[in-house]
Amino acid sequence: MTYNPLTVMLINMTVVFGVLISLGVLMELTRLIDPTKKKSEVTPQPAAAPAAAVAVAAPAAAAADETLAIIAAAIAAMGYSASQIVAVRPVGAEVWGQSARVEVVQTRNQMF
Amino acid sequence: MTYNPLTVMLINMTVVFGVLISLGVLMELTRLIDPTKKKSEVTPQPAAAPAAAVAVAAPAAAAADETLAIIAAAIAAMGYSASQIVAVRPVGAEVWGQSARVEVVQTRNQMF
Amino acid sequence: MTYNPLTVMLINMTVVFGVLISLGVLMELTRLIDPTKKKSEVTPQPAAAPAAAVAVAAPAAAAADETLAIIAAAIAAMGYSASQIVAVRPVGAEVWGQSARVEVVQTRNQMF
Amino acid sequence: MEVFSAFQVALASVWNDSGFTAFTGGNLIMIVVGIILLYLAFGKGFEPLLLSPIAFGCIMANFPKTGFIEEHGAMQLISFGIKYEIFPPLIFLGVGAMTDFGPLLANPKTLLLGAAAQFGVFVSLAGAMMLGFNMQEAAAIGIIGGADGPTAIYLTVKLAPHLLGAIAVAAYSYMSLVPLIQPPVMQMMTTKKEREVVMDQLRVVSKFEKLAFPVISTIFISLLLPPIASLMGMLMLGNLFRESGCTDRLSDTSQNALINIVTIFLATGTGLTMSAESFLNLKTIMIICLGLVAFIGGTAAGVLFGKIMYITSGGKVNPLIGSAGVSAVPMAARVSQIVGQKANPSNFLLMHAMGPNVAGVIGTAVAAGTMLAMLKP
Amino acid sequence: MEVFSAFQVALASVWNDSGFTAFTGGNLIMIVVGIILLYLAFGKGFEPLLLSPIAFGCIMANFPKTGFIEEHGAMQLISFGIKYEIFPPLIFLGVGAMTDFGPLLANPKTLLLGAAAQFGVFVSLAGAMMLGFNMQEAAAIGIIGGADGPTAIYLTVKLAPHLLGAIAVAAYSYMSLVPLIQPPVMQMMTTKKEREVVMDQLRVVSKFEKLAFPVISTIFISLLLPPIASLMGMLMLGNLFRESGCTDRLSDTSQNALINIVTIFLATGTGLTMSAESFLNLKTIMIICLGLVAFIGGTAAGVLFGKIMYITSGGKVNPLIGSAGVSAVPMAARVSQIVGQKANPSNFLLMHAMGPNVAGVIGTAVAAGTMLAMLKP
Amino acid sequence: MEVFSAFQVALASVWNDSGFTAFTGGNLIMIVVGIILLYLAFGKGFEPLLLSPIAFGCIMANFPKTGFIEEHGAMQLISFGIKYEIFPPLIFLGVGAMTDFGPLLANPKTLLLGAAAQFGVFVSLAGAMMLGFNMQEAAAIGIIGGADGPTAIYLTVKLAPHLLGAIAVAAYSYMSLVPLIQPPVMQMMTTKKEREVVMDQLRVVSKFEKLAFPVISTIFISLLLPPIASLMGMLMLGNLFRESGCTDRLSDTSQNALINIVTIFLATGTGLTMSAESFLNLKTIMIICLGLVAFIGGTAAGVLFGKIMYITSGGKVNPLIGSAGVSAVPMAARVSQIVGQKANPSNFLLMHAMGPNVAGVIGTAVAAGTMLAMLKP
Ligand code: NA
Ligand code: NA
Ligand code: NA
Repeated sequence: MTYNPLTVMLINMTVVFGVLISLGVLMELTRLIDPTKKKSEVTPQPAAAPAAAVAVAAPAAAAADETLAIIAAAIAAMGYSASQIVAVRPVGAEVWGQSARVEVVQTRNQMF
Repeated sequence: MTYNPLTVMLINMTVVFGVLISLGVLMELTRLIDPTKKKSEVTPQPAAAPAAAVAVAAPAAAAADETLAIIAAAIAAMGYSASQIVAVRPVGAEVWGQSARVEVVQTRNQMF
Repeated sequence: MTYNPLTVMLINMTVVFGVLISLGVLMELTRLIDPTKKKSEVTPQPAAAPAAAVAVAAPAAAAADETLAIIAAAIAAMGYSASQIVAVRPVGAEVWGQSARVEVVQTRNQMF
Repeated sequence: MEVFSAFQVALASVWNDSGFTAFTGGNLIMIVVGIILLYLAFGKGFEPLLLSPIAFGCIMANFPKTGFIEEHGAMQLISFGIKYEIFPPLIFLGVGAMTDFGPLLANPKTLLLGAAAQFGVFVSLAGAMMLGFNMQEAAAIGIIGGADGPTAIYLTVKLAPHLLGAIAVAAYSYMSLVPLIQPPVMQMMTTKKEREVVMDQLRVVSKFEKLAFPVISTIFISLLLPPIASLMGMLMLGNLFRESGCTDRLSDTSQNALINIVTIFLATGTGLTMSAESFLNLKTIMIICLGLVAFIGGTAAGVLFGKIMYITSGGKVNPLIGSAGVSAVPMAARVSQIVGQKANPSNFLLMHAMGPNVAGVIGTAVAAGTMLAMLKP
Repeated sequence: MEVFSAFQVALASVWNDSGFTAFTGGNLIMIVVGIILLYLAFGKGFEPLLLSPIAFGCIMANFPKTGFIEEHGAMQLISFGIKYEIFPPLIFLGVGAMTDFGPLLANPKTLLLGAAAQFGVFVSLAGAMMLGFNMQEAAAIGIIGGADGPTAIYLTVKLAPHLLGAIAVAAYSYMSLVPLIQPPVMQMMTTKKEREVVMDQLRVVSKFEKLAFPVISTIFISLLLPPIASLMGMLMLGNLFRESGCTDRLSDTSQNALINIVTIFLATGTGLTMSAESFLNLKTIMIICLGLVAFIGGTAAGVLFGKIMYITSGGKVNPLIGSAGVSAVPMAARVSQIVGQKANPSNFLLMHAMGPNVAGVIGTAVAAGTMLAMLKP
Repeated sequence: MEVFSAFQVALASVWNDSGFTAFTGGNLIMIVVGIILLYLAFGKGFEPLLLSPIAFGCIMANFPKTGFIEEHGAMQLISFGIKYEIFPPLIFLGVGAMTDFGPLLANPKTLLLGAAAQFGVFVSLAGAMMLGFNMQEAAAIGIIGGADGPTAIYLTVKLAPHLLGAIAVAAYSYMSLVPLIQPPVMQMMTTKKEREVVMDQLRVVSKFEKLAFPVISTIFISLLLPPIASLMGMLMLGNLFRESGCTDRLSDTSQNALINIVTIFLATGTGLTMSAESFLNLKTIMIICLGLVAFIGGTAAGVLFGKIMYITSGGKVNPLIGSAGVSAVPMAARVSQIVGQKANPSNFLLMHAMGPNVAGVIGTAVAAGTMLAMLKP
């Protein structure tokens, strides 16, 4: 089928704007019904500083900041600058006791 | 083909027990003919303590224990607890001389 | 089709030597037209010593030698010998500013 | 004017070709089911690695007019992988590379517990036949009680592919519910004295034994039950990679990159079979219920056999390790550990429970092979 | 003597079967094109991950008598993966696992910028039709302006597979040229005052929002536009793996091993379509030019819409983030950051620009879906 | 009663369908062969990465009634990958990413040593023809002397697929025996004075040369010998990923996840071709013997050519590096190093030997291409 380019543009831009605006509405609705909402409204995100940008991307990492700083310092002491660290990934807290954990270290620890 | 559920259960449980008991017998035979046997009988494995559980899972690591402790201590000094270490993997001892080793570090080191 | 084994050998050894000699000629031509030539002729590579062999395999790593030594020393201090280090890979220098870098660490950093 | 009318025509055609015009109530319900499964996976931690792609596949399967199955593309390829049973043996390759058979080799008697726990499979098989499922369907439903995802999917695709979605969801859900389902059964069936038994230290297992076992068991089981030769072979090949000490790079890849890629495809593809027609019926509810029966039955049979071993061993075997025979590695073994430690804080059953735990994997595969030998069309 | 004559005959037959006897001037030019593309990839840093295998595939496609397409083998398998569109959804799985929709969720208004920047697609589509391309070809050419490799390849294979090489090369080349193409347009269309605007901090986005968004958007968009259901589904499944917090191993594999393997195959396979016959013609030059028009048009439309938002928001929105709406994630967002920081050194637009940036990915997929719904044969 | 008789019937049917009822003496012998190969792989360190899955595949191939080849499934898919030659080029992609051509570029004369060592290929080819093998079979047997697994498998599948098992086993076994086979030949053919030669330092190779070489050699060799274009192309594409400095993630994946996955499939699939019928015959014994002849011949020819270069260079070339021309990268180069250091403890030949070593990979591929051009049906 062949259309007039203008028609194609009109239809497409209509659909694209329509879909993306609808997505925006759905986002706002999601936010409204968010059962975990109250907590996240407390601290606005400081996006004006680079250090804060990290926080934007990984709010969950907030608690681990101090640890990270220590590790970064340790690595820096070895001759690398902090910007060369790609990732430091702590293992998630385990709900299982110490006895379980020692085993997890050595053998299968996930069901498939 | 359709069977009586009871028949299916009887046959299956018979086969399952039969196979697993046979496997047990084969295990015992394996142990009997094990040419490396004497060595492994000397030290029974202490499974009653968590630290020992590690040893159960990785008897080969026994010799490396001290090294591991040192590494764990070093990492702990950086702000992580020992339980957050997922794995420390030493590279196997190389039979090649130092001159070969330096090359191995940088280029292809396995035949395919 | 069937050939005399001697014929096959002659043809094949001719082709193999022909192709590999041609490759050698192409290599020399490449070297002649190499626009980056002058720089690489300055320092001949010392291949007679093991330490130098590393340099042969990774001339790019030359600048990082000191860093490597420091890291190796740090790891050695943890109970491992230098020969057990498999690889130390520095992250390439980023042309983007610090603000970009902090983001790169946490989220998508490559176009696909 | 002309532009405007063309605009209307074209916009109408986009709408007519959209999924909304063919969307059914069944699709809606299934999408809600998918969202609930996602919630269980992420919010409740039900086997998220498998249940989340299954749930997402379920949602996608209920978009009309996508042509996922009929048209060439990534989704069709994934569906072929399900239909032609490419994935379960590859998952087992990785599982083998993750599995330590040492505790089983140290105490081969625990094989019996892994056999006993298969009883649950046949309880729900019988139940399924009574509820009107045919023989093949009943076998596939029963295997939920084996608590082994890849084996369940392998058997179901061969015997009753139309039930794949329900059976996979039930299997993985109950596997993640093991810490809730098992403890009450275990408490009910054991005395405090039994639960407090501290077991002897496990002997050291030599490398020879660890290498011989995968080879011998593959040969024996594959010869006896050819239908599961690819499952057993891959499981044990992966285990050889793990134990050899000189194939670490193959072991690493088997239990990481490869199993992860295959898991994404297997689970998404399983979800893609969950169309409204095949899932939304009474059978699904029955399957969910029968799966629970199977888990409880298997746990009970395992513990019961543990009690027998407690008696015959003169009180040296803690019956709590019997429940680990249902597999669900390593969760069921951890449950034995936890329940045992609650009765006696200095009790470390984990390694002892790993024996029946991995024996259960083999036991379920053997049960699947036997049923395939009997029932394969 | 006999040996010597047989030697001559056999050597002649090796020569006759060689590619040299069928080598055309077109092959030579294409090999030079491949070498130039390699130079751009490695020497100039033009998207080396994609352009280098495309370039190498282009070189290989112009060796005569290799039988890459006709004979069984790895190359044929890769070509099937292109022809049957296996690869783009799998790339999107990894892209989803790499994408943080947080900045978009924090400021949903930036969705509009991602929509506006699709304007470039239709500018070049119109241009292509005026230059004599048919409707399907024009749509595929237009999508270059979407600055999304996998979407462009997906659409082109469906609508105009003979143009795949030219369109892929144009798309990835201009994506890597974003730091050169965009800044002049951005400077020209904005005042210094506008460029200096420092935007408000982004609000924190809850995990619930981050998990709900991929599910909701997949459902909505896939229902409306079934032709792109596999692209959107995989993108959002990857994003769920990323955000769930309990599927890290699937996220890791999606964004590393899997996307790398698929990228090698996709890009090499795309290069393998670049035979002299299909690439060396006036159309290719037109496509290259139209691609540039598309990028400039998209950038301009994005900035223009940014200016509208600057006004309607009372000067709170920096129009520079509009250019990021063309996607080319994350490069275009970095360009917004750089240009903004040049006007005001304390200006950090990066996170604000990530919103329209990722919205552009969705916008382009929607545009592709709409064109497929309208034009699919 | 009825239950009991049904029980007997069903149990008998399980037994009748088992592999035991069709098990032959040939199967038994092959399983023992597989176990011996496993012992060589794990106990003696014979190329465990390849020989262990080959051995396990060999064991599995001799289970009756598994339907691995006839029925859909993972095993059939792996067998297709062997039959359609999907795997060798992908292995070469990873090998290229692991290979440093620098030492060869620094001293292109060592290309001659890589050419000379191919002589062994034709010694055993001639021997095979005398022993009654046909032309195609003889070529496949000869290529064992190339000491390059993927090339040997590629050629054998094209010319004599029924010999695949024996040839692959011989190739990988002798490759791992290089440290035993080569030193006596090297000692016998050289004087102490020759072995003591310390070679000059290698010059620095520029990045331009390292990037130009893979492109130029691919173009030249693929044009001359189209049958090996996919091998050379993939080898050199992998090498470009390695050397570019900006495609590390593709290089990493090529030489880790991808090559490991493909190695598992290639080696297991090669083992699966080792049925009793195709392996248990006199031909296999002949192949094993001819392979040893090929290795010794290649080593001798390489050292002999090294001696020629020793003379023509006025004593500057140590002839020991000639033996590395058989490839078996990097083992043969290490052997040159070891033997050289034994004669003169301050002698470091390793990097000098890497030149002929990697040249041997190209030389074997060229020999394979020539034979394919001459002999392909
Ligand atoms: Na089980
Ligand atoms: Na876009
Ligand atoms: Na070779």
